[in-house]
Amino acid sequence: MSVTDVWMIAGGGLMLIGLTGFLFARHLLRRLLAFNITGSGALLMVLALSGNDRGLAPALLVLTGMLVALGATALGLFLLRLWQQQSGHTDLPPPPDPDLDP
Amino acid sequence: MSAAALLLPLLTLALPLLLACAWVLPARWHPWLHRLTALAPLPALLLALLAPADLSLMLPGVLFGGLWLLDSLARALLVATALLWLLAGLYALRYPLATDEKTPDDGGQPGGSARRFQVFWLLTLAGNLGLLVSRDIAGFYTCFALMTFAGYGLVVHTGRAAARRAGRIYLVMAVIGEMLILSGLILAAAGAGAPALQVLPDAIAGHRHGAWLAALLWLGFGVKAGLAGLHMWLPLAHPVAPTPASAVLSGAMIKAGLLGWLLTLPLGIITLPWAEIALIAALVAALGGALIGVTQQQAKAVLAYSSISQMGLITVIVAAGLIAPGLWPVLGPAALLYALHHALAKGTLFLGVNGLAPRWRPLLWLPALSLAGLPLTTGAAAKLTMKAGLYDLAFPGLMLWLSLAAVGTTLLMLRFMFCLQREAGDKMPAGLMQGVTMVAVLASVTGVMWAVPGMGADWGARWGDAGDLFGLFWPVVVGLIIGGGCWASLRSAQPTGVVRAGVPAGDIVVVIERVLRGIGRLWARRPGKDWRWEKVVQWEDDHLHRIGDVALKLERHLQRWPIILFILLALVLAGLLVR
Amino acid sequence: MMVTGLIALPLLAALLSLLPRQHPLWAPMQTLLLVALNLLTLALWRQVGAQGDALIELPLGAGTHWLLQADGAAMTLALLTCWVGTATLVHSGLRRSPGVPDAFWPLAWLLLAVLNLVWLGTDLLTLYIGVEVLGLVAVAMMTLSGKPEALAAALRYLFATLLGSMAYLVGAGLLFAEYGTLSLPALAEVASANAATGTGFALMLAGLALKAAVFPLHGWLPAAHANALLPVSVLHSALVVKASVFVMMRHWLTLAPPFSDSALPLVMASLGTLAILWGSVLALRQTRLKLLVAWSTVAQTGYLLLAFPLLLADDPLLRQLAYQGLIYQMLAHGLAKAALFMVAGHLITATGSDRISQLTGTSRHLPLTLLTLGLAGISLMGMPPSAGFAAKWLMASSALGSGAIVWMVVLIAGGLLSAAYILKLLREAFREGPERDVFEHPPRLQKMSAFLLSLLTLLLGLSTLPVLSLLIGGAV
Amino acid sequence: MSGHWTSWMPLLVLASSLVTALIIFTLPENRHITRGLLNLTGAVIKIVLVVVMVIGVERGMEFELRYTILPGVDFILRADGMAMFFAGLSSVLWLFTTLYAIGYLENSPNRSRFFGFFSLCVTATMGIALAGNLFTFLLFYELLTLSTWPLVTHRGTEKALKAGRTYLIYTLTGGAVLLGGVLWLYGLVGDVEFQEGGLLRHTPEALHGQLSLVFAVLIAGLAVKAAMVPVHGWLPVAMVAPAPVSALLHAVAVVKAGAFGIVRVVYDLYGIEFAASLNLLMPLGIAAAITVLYGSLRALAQSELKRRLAYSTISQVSYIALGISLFGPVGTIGALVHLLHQGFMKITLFFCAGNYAETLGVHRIDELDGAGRRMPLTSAAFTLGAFGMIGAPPLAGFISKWFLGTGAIAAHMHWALWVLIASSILNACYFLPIVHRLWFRPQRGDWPAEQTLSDRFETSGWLLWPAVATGLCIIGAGLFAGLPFSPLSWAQLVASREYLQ
Repeated sequence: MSVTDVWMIAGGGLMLIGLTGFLFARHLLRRLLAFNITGSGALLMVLALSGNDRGLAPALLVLTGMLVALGATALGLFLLRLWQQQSGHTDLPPPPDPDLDP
Repeated sequence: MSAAALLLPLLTLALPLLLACAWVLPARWHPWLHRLTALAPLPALLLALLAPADLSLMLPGVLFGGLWLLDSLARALLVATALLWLLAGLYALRYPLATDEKTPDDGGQPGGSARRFQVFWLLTLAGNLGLLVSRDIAGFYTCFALMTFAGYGLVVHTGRAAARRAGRIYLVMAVIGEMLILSGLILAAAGAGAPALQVLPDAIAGHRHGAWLAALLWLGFGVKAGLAGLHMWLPLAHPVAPTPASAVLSGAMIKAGLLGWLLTLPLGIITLPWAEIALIAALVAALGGALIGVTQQQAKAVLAYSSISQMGLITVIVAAGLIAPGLWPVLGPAALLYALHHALAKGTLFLGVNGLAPRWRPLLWLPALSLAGLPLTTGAAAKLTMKAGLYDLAFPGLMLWLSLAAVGTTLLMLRFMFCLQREAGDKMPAGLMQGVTMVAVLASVTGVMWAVPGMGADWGARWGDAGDLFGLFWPVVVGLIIGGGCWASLRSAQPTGVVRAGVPAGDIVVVIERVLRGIGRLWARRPGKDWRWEKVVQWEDDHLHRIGDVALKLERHLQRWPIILFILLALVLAGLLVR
Repeated sequence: MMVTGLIALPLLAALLSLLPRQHPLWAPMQTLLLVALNLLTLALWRQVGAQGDALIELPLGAGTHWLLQADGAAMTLALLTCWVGTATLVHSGLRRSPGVPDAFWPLAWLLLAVLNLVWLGTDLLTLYIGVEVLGLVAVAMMTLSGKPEALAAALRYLFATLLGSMAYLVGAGLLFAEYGTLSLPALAEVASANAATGTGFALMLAGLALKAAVFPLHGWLPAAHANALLPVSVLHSALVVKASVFVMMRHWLTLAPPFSDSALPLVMASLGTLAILWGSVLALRQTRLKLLVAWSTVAQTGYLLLAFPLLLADDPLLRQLAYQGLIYQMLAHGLAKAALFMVAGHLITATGSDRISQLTGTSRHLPLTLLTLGLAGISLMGMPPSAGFAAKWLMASSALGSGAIVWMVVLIAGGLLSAAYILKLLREAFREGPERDVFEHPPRLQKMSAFLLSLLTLLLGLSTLPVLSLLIGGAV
Repeated sequence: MSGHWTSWMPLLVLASSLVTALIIFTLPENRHITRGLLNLTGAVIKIVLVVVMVIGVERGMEFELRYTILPGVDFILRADGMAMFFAGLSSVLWLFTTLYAIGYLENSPNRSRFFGFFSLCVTATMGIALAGNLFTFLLFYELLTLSTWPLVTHRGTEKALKAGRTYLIYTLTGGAVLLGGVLWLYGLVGDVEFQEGGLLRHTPEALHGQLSLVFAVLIAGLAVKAAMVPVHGWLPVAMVAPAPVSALLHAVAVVKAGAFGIVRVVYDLYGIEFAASLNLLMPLGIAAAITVLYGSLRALAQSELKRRLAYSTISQVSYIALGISLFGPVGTIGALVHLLHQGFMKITLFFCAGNYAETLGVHRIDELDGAGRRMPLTSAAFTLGAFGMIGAPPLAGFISKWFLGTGAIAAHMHWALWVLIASSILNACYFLPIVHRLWFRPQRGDWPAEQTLSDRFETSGWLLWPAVATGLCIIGAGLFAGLPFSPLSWAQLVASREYLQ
């Protein structure tokens, strides 16, 4: 099993863990963390897939991926705290019922 | 196209219509308008009498190309019709028309105002005179329809329940008649090129369904001419209409049907297969009219049935013309003469119903017996020419039937005088009405001579052989004997008379009404009563609501599991593409 | 050079908008920037029309390079972005307006810049950046209204968009691994139907579908639009949702041909049909104005998906017709939806309540607003002579040409369904209820901006050639 | 677009009412005089332009405006004989309806909105008349639906809104079906223009099967507006609209648009010979006959005056479709001339119905007793209209029934004549009782909601004189049918061009 396969499996495993956490976590912070895990798993997967000496492109791709994940987490945390202050809950309420036409 | 020809449509059609519009003027003009209305037919009469040669006028702009013609046929009919309308108009001057104050007791409505009567009178006059002279299909049909629909106004004038029923039946039969005529004219005109009427007979003769077309026109005009089976409106309309109206209705308007036949049917061109049946039906009308007429209570009803019987005879002549085209040159003038004679005589009798003082009432015997065909009267002359024409028609026992019809007519006349005696009592009509009736009596006896040009010249020759005279004489005598006997027995019983039953006026229409009412009740209870086409494509709100509710329930689930749906979609797409 | 200007100018404007609102130069500066943006977009649009596509390449080493391509479709949508952006910014008032927080302007300009990036991007990296940043900016704008429901909706949208871009990233990685290039034109030549391409393409499609609120994944959209600020929901429904669909189209054109015989086109079209039916039925049942308009967006996105299978027709003319129809539908829907949302906002301010049943009597006192609603509605319904009809005509004739009668019938029947909910609004407005004459009229400038947008749909309906001439040979 | 003035004329005709519409929309509610003036000047300008174009067409001039609106599809406005025929009818009757509407809506709310959409409606009708190809026709056909909906729901009551909803369901679906047909046709043969004698006969044999199906779809789409059974449901329901609107819908705009559409498709798109060779005319004739009889039968059962007139319209409009299906110049003349005559007759009847409703508050037929005495002129006009409908000579109705009848014989479709005769009898059955009540029944108690709208006449001049004028037109069109510029001779001119010499 070559090095890329190992990284592939690691990336895939990380993504799976992240996804399951994403699905079942109710607490918003937990969901955000789960998202970070899946993100890094995906980046790992991309690097593994592209192998080496493939030029600058994969690196750039992963770099932007990381930047975006960073921005997203920051925004998420900010909103999460705002939500916690305003509604006092740490998890999202079930989506509002599309109200019935009387 | 001389200037005089322009007078044709003007005097016959336009003048009365203008006068009808004039009635919109305020009340202070009404007395003058009343007099003018009475004299409205005078110009047409003078035109018919004094016009030099045959006048004809073409106006391409009007309808499909207007065509007016004053030939000998039109001239004769115009004279009689105009004369009758003139007499009835003068008679109406004094006739008590205004009936709208009191509501009649038998559940009717108050009748129309005198003004409304005059307007309808003028419209009907315009229609009647117009159709005599107009010779293009659309023009003739226009005047015919105008006369028919305006006639309704005269029939329902009194507003009584009987009048409204008579009006309703008149209108229903008139519409059916109009539609038959329209379809006949369309079918015939489709083949013919020009819009003129005289083209029709040849078109029908040449048409492969010519017999059917002729039948349509025969029945269509037959409604107006009182054919057997289509006569029901006649005995109902005449008694209820005001006397001048019924005089004109019975005298002049019925003849329009005859004119229709003369102008459109292929008389003298081909024989029609159903002509024999028509002849038999005509005889049935002649005899049946007399039989039922005798049992009537009202004088005018008797006269109405007499009209049916007399028109039956005229129909016999026309039917004979259809059976043996060769005879038509002789039968044509006979039919015309008979029609003129009947117009004047019947008109006079109607006017005489309440136009003569008791003293002068016997004068009515003159037109009555002339109708019956007493020798030396115009009636006799008409009957002679008819019989001369019909002699060599191969129809078994035709002469016998005609004589029986003459007996019937005589009985009718007796019944009429009896009923008149009982009804009129000693009412003293206004002077003018008496004068007019006198003139009418004179005209009915002598009028025919100068009506038909060249008629007077060989008048003497008419009476030549005694055989014919006797042929005319015995039916009258037999009729008088039987009638006198019945009169005497009736007089000896109570004055009210035991014979109250009798056949209701309009005979078979009573049956038809009951049948129609039954069908109406059945129709009201038909199964698919409230099914409507509109429901087929009608969106019901609840369908949409139910779909909406289901969607809303599903939507709640969709919004709760976005992530799982996303993974599901990714897997589905991948599954599709990886294969 | 001008192409990069399309992105640089809005970025510059975003920076400048950070200045405090009270600054006297603030309003003229904004107007100047708006005018500049309009002029630049028009100039570039004419240049592309005249000389054809403008291409900019930045080599990234090892044969891959960063591509920006200004072709007909990109310019048309840049035009749409410019018009709707200008109308929204003008609508939210260049001077002091209490309803809109100061943070709106910089975010709005940033949104416009990113949108232009997405239109122009033709390689996976640019598109990834564009789509991702777009999502984040949109989430940030949604929180501006400060209502708790808006916050909850924003969070839900954040998770959705992050998940989507994650899938897109993995997809891009797979494709790069397979073909070693990121640029779409290069991929188009080498793409072949194998497992890696299939999974990569599927992941990308699914990710973008989630961001574009395509039928089963549309859960987050209604709540997001209903609770966001009016200008935010205008920009989002008119432009942001379309960006994802536009990127889907870009990928579809490059990667779908090898898979044209698979069931993919059928699935996409049926998703579109379901979106139309579902969105319309639910829009009919809404009692609140903004929700109705939001659901209408879900429905109208279905139309765009319907055109995807038509892009794979074998006759190049039919493909071009479908391509023109798709782009024109985006243009028409963008304008009409923006106008509709603005009108919805005006009606809410006028009647004081969000409920549709409160619209009684508005037709008498707000004639211009109702006329705008009518014109926008005509375009959404696809009735002649609107731009919506022209788009429907192009797509339907392409569907008819390639024998796909079912999709043609869905296109036409869809118009009827959208007519149902549009006319539900108009019907309430025409109702003569108890005398109510106190309507708080929105400022004239706002009414005019909405009216101009709906008038554009009418003008674009009457003369389609100028725009369509750019799209000749698009999908061939 | 050629710069020559003749190519701008069709646009000017449309603009004359479009501009009025836009100005009126912006007019505040209380500017009654300016609004009235604007309306009337718009209508008069339109008539003048139409007359100029009629004379121009008579001399063979070409009025055409053309530009490509979509790739491969042109927007064409052309004034040929058929177009001027319908445009003439619309513009003349529109002037009367405008006068009537000004009087009818004397002090009711929302008049700016009403007259705005009113003028939009006439723009759409003019567009339909002048359309040079099927696409332009479809464009104005849909515009007509949208501009008439606000007129139907003008009153804003629950009933009006429900009627508007039903109206839209029918007409929008019809429009969608027509769009499907047009698309299919354009898919088959591309952009085919309306050409006297029709151009589709040059298409290859293989397409004829599909062309017959396309014909069925097109006619189905048009049948909704022409109110043929079973898609006629919207017409009686739309009776809840104010009188000028129901006069407008039934006599001039919507119903005639459908019938005119069928005329265009059969004569100028397919060509009568080609349609006959594909034997498409027999089914059209049968469908029309069914509608003629069904409309008359349902009219018998109506107790409300306007609903009875609505059903009578359903049957009368299908005369036109019946006339079209009679292959032969005479049948065509009958169809075209009935297109005009039915316009005059029906608009008179609706004006009178509106007068009775407005002046006496009478809506039901049994409340009409004695109305002849109270409102003689209106009742006279109604009687003229009624007898015209029955086909009594010398009125306009007789002329068209005569030509339809002879056309039926010439086309060897005798059953069509009997359908006409039966329908005339049914017309008599449901019109004569009304006329009887007007003239021969005394007034029962006082009127439901009597208003004295004018001191000298029975009702306000605005309401009375349009009704009387159109009534006189009925006599004029009938009596003087032979004159050169009468509807009949114009129909003969147009019909003669449809048949290939």
